[in-house]
Amino acid sequence: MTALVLDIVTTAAILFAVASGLLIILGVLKIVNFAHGGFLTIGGYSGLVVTQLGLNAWLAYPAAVVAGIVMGAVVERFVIRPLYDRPLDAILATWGLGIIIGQLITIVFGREIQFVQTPITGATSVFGETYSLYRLFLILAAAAVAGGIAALLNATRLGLEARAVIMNEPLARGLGINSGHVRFVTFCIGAGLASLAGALITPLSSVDPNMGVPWLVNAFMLVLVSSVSLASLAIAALTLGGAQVLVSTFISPVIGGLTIVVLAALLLRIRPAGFGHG
Amino acid sequence: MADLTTTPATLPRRAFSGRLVPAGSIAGLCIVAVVAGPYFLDSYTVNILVRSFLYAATALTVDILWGYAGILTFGQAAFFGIGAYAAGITFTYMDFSPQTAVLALLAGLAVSAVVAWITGWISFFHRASPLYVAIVTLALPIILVQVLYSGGTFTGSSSGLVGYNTFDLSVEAWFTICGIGLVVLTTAAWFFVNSDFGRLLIAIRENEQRCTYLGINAPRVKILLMVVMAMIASVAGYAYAGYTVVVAPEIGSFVFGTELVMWVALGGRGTLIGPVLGTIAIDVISAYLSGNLPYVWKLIIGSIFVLVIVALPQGIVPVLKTGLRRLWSAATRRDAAPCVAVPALIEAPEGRRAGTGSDAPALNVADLACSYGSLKVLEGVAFKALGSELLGIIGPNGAGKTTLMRCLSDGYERTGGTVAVFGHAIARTPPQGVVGLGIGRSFQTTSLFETLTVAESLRLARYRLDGTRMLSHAPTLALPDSARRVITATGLDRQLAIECRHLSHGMKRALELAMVLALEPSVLLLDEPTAGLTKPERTLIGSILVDLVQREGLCTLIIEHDLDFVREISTRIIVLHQGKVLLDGSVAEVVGSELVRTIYAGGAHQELAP
Amino acid sequence: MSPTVLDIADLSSGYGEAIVLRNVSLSIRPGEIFALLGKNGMGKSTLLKTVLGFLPAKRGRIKLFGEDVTALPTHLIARKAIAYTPQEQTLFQDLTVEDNLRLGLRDDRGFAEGLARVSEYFPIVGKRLSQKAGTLSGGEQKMLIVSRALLGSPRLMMIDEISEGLQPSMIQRLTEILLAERKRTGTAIFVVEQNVPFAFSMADRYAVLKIGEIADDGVAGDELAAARVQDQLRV
Amino acid sequence: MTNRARSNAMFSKLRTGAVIFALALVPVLGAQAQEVIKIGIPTGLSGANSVVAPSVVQSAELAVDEINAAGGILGKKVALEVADDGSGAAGAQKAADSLIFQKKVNALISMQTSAARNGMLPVVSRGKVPYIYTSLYEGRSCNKYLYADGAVPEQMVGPIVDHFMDEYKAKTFFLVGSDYAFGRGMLAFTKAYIEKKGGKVVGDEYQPMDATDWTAIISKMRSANPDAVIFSTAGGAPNVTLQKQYKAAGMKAPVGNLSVDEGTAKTMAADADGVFISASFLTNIDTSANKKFMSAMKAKFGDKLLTPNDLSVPEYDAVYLYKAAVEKAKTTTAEPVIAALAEVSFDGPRGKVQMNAQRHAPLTMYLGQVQADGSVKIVKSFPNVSPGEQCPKL
Repeated sequence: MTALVLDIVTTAAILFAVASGLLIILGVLKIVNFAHGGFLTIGGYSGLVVTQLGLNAWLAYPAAVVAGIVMGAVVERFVIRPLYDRPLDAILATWGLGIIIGQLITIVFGREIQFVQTPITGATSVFGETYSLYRLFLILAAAAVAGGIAALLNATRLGLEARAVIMNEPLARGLGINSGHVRFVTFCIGAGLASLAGALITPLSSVDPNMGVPWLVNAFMLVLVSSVSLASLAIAALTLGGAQVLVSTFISPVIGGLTIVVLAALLLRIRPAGFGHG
Repeated sequence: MADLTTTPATLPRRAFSGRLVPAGSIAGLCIVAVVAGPYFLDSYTVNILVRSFLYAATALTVDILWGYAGILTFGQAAFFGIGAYAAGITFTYMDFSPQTAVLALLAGLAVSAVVAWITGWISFFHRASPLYVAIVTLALPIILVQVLYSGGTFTGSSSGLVGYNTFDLSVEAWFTICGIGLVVLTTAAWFFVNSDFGRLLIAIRENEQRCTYLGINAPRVKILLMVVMAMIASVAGYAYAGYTVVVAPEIGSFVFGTELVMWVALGGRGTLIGPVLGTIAIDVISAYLSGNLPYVWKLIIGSIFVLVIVALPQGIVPVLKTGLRRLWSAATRRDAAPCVAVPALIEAPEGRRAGTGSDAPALNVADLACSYGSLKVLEGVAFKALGSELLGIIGPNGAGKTTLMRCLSDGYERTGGTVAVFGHAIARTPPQGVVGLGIGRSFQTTSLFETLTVAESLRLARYRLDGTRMLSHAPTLALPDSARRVITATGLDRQLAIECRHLSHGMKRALELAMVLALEPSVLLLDEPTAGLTKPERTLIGSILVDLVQREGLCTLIIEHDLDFVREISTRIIVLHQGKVLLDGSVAEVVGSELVRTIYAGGAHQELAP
Repeated sequence: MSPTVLDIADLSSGYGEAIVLRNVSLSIRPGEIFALLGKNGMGKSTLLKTVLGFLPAKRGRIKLFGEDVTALPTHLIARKAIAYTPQEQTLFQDLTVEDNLRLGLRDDRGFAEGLARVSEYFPIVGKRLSQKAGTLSGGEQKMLIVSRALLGSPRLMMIDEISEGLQPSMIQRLTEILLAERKRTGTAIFVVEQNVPFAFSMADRYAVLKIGEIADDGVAGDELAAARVQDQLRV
Repeated sequence: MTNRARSNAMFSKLRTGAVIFALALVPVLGAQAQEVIKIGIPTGLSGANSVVAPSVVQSAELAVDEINAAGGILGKKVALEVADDGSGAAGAQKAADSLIFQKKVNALISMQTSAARNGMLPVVSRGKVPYIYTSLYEGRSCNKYLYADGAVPEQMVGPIVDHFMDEYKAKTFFLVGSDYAFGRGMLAFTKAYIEKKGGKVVGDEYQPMDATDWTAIISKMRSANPDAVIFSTAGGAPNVTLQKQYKAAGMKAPVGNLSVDEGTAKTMAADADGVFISASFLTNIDTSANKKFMSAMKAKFGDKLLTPNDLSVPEYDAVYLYKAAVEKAKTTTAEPVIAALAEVSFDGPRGKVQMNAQRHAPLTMYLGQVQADGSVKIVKSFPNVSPGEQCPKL
């Protein structure tokens, strides 16, 4: 039972970390960033570079954030900016971008599956259950991501301007806020978060040039049902991620893989606002 | 009478019949090419092309859904997969025979039709966001693949099924069959999208909301289209399974679904030929190059794709086509687009108007309320309106005038109260149903179909009453007398072949009015029909309206800011203020009202000069 | 001589192909209160939106403090020491009163000083800082809007139909505050109104917009003008 | 950027693309120049098998170098054509199409996933080329053109299960596999074998080949609390992720892994510490043939050498077996070569290999245990284990 609860909480933490970057980009830019999978991959490979250079495994996380931000800046400038008025095309273009990122990584790192060192290894005992320490660490990491985003949004001028742009962009512009700049910074941060999430999940498995794609769809679904609210995202990750763990454990892991997608699609049909209020 | 005609900046669009012969001859040439192909091509290329043809057929269905009807779908891969697995499973467990071959085909068609219907039912509902269908169709292949995985040994899970017996055909025979199939399909698709029905699809893509207010059940049209396209994709998948003797989850996967969309985007969405050529070219080139430059090749495709989406959203083929056409007209010094015939306007049969002979008031509104969250836009609105009444609705900004129009024409809008049209309550009826009750509505901001011609727009308004043709154009266009009078009075009858976006603003307003009248409504809701018009144009529209109400006994509600205009044409005026009916009375009463004056001029606390 | 605050020359503008404003010219001098009057749908808000760059000018030119801003993006125009209060959706309903006020300044410096100043005009604003703006009453929301505009001590205020739906006493109070503020900072004020008495109670000059064109203009002081304009605006 | 500048930039990009196409076509057109014997290697350079595929290619390269240095086959040089099959059926079909019909290879010799092999077989039948499959696999894949020189369950399962029952007194087993032909086939045999020996299978679970999250299955294992567990996933990512997550979860039951090879074990090192594997090849085999092979590999690849393993060494053997068969048949024509393949043998690093048991080869099997540094210690050996009934009809 303890293990099941831990599985649910850690799975939700992972999903939350993975989806948060997508969420803030959708919130401010109103664009679904299908290159999110590519940014996750960049994060995974940042971890690989750190491993290959023989550096401290903890450095993978700042390295991933920096790599994501740099990549995000380039992408926003050349691909996203012309597509603000064409949200469906933006989905396609960012998907294409994901392919480009995957191929560039293949060219640089090869297409084989590689492994990244883990900063925390082993297991610990939680209420009498032996449980992976790294998965427990991910709960902390997700909480830190959530805290970081909340602090950024609520305690900084940029966060205030971003919230203003989310709520009413014309009015924000009328008050002298450069919404283009807000978008740019938000996209960079979103990309950095995605990349960080990629670095966080790789020690659980491995890196390969397409590692981000399987995460993309679940993250996308979670973000849609949370209607651009961080709290709703946490709820969505817990409930849908929890449902996934339950279905995987008690029915079949294969059907479990469907849980989030199916539940989210149905939820949106019944209640277009998802977990958000509206 | 003033004339709204302006000289159009561009020539009318080429007609269907004018393009029939070239289309036929191109199709013929293609058939010759696929029959002769195996004699000229090496066996590897022939081999690859069979697969490309099947992919191209599937891409074609994506193009019709996305390029024409505006439904961005990642789900056609799933239907391809369903068709393929129907064949794979049937042939593996029941062996191959002519009977099982037919059975597998029918099973694939049936399953994909049912799945498509369910998908459509989930995706297309009144007021669904266009992103939602993309989400559902994105989920579809993911679900299919997981279902295939969970099928264990029955579906072969990750390995798929292989080595079953199948059609005993040579590669060359497959080439010819698939090639001819593709040409026939493309030609049929060409007739389909250029038919009256094809125009309907484009109209739904461009302005679905307007379509529903023309009484067109857009969700149903889209579901039907999705079912048919799913069945076509399923046949392509079936042929794929028969040809390759392998079915694996990859062919029904999300990645294949996105590849189809990429091919369509690169070739040129909404061009049919673009996606077909694009798919074949990319698949064949990648078969040759992926061995030598595997990563670079995919990188090139990805980069071109992003570039095309950002810089050339219409795709590559249309760009080439424009270039070629320019060359052609430069060489021949002739314009490539000749002037063409338009449908003949004829009289529509009388007497189909709803509510004729009914004793109930044309419109009976009781205790109507509408709120968004805590914001009450309308509250306790009640009034009756009869035939031959021209009711002006006035009130300051934010009084709830347009919301009232919405609540009268869409059963989902109001949050309280009842609306009855000739005694029939509109309940929770979507706009297309309310049109059936006899309500016709025009919009505050011109709401037309940019790339449709005037004649096509009018035909669209007749879809509810007259139906449409699937593969051709009707030679005539039946319109009721009222619509014809608007058209002739404004000179629109001379511009039937002009695309709406080239019309002047005044002409657009006139066309909008003519379209609403073509619905043969009994109750007319007009939201600022003269906004942005010049004085002579206003006068013309006003006189037409008065004439209509008097001659045909229409019950007409009109929102206007220009009070002089309202005063001239109305028989009665309702004043809305802060969501409530402030005054309901004759023109004289309202105009003379002190209350109205203060609201309009603001200075409630001051004595005003007379 | 200091340059004209706002100088609009031969401006045409509209939505899509519909032209709403035709060849409008007007100018506002430093410290002047200028009233633009007209009924609904005559193009008043369109004019403000065009000045702010929300709508592209189809023809003509707009100068702010002597600088041509016709093609400038909105946020750069908005940063030129002007304060704009649109007619609709004027507040961030889900942000707190404090956040709404902060957004009236370009950065957080000077916020405390500005807050102290506007709290003198509207004590309630200072007391409700952590409340969501959307939960304020209609009148309180108007106070918040005006406070936000005053916070940055602008050189030009553009106010779109602030009097709509307000109690007469509140309108009175508002007039006094705007006049006091002009006295304090010398700001020019561009009021767009349907409420003629309110507009005339403080304006120096006026213009009337009818179907997108200036139908009348003049000095606001005289009684005859008020009556004439009132007549032009009535039913 | 102005519109014109943008479109110029675009065209220059398109032009670059066109140049790359043209350059890429040159080798394609120039392909059928010299008379050589071409061996096609469709293998999983991407996807699940990408962990081992490069070592397979290295084995083949050494064999071909040695053969060419010794004068080739029937006086002709041997050339390799490597293609990526994406570790799946559809990719394998494309790869086989290209190798057989475009590159016109004389034979296919390759280690692939079972999915890829099955996907390729119809193409092989149509293209009529000999196909030696060099992976250990679930067995019973039978086709006129197919031979296999890797181990099958009959050869692999016994050593591990017997060891667990004898040394760990294991009664209950939990089986985990990838849901495809190999995983299912291997574990079906294992289950039957365990039950025949009086043990009990307390759970068997499958996940799709590309799955990397094993959380739910590990928690099922935890509650079933078996004496021993046996894994049979697809090679590469699923294998490594399962092993890692099992270890990280603090599970203690001994692990037998039917799909991990020595090379992969090495990359996992500590995560695979203590895992038992069953193989027909381990680098520590103490024979002169193996020592010679190992030093030749080191000499040829130096630093770039990927650990030779049970999935790559059969490729080396198979190239030699093909050479012997062609020399015996005195032609590369498919029919006679296929007949000859059963009759020839090769004495290589795995000892003497002859595919004379219904298209499969009796093999010497080793039980190995992965050490903390990733090396594999040989625990026991089992000479000349028969593959049992595989393809009685052929």
